[in-house]
Amino acid sequence: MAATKETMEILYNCGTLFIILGLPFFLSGTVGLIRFPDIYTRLHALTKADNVGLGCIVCGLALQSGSWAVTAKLLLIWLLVLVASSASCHLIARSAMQKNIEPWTRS
Amino acid sequence: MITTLLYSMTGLLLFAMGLFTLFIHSHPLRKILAVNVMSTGVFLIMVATAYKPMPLGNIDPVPHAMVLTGIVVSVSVTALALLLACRVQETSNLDLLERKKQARIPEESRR
Amino acid sequence: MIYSILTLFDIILILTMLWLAWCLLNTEDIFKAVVLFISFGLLMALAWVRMRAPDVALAEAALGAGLTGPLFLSALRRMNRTRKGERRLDSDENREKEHKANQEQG
Amino acid sequence: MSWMHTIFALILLPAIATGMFRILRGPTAADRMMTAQLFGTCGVAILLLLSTGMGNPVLLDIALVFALLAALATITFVRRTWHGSNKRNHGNPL
Repeated sequence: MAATKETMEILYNCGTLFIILGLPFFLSGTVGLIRFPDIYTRLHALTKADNVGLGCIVCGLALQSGSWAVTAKLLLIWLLVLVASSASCHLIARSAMQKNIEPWTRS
Repeated sequence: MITTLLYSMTGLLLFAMGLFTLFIHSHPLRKILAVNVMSTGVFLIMVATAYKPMPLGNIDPVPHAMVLTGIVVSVSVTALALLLACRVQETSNLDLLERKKQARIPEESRR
Repeated sequence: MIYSILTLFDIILILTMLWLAWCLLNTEDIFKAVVLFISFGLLMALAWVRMRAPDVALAEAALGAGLTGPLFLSALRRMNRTRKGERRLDSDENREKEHKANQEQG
Repeated sequence: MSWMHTIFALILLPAIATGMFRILRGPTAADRMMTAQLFGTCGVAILLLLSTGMGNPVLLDIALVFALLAALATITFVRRTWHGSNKRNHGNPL
């Protein structure tokens, strides 16, 4: 990678911006997990924290790392978390539907 | 220095809490959990003694190796203890209760 | 600068760990205690990382957080099932009974 | 060594600590397990940030192991504890 010092600095700042963008997703995931009334809505909050929050943080760190090996490893981690969280969230939601847990409605 | 102190005190507190729970609760699964927490406290003290902050040079690898072995051993011991606890409950508990009930009924009718 | 931030990190981590351990050792519900134990193993891995022991953290992440939790969950289910007076479905005795019942029906 | 990433990790740690309330008072068992899963993801994020913050690239491998084994506990819970507990009610799907 033939990168001058200026482009490296721009990439670093963009990475910081992405990490700052990813932090509120985690915090809102926790707040949603505590405040939401129902198991399905809590699942919704959880998946946002899993996918988008970690995706933003991985993207920012990959922009800052400056080496292809680290970037590949970060992407691998993100894909693994994505697969694991979607599989387990789907299992939980399907089991809850099979157990006849009613979704929450505004009543 | 303060990190070593903090983590050592945490390990001590964890050991004390685990020992307390091991004494006062009777459910076997909770006893196994308490033993696990106790072992974690001991590992924490051992690693905390080996810690040095970055500029002071490298850390001592011998406690790390011991703790690594200890973690593996504690997991296998936990698996064995869980199997034994399940086995004890399956084989003894129900039949023992039934036998006690059946043994008590003729005694009372005899009176 | 970075050492004071890391010390603050230590303090929050230690307080969370102690609270978690106290809750897990004193709850009525055993399943809640098992879930708290899984979370406790995760925080322990963070503590090993903080004490510059990444090898121990790797072992703890693989064994403590990944293997012990499912072990406890399986054992909990097996115990709950036998406590309610039901035999294990996969024990030989029960399988023979089911087999006989099926033969009588069929 | 970068203090900024350490501060980010420090911000994420109270998210774990406050998520504990849901484990303590979750009405169903699945809520507790979901919180444990959020803990796993938060732990992965903290490890990624600390690997830059403490200047130790080995921590990426630990995050990889975490990501691999995060789903194991949840899947065991759903298949064994939750799903299996209603299956033994004489084949009644409820």
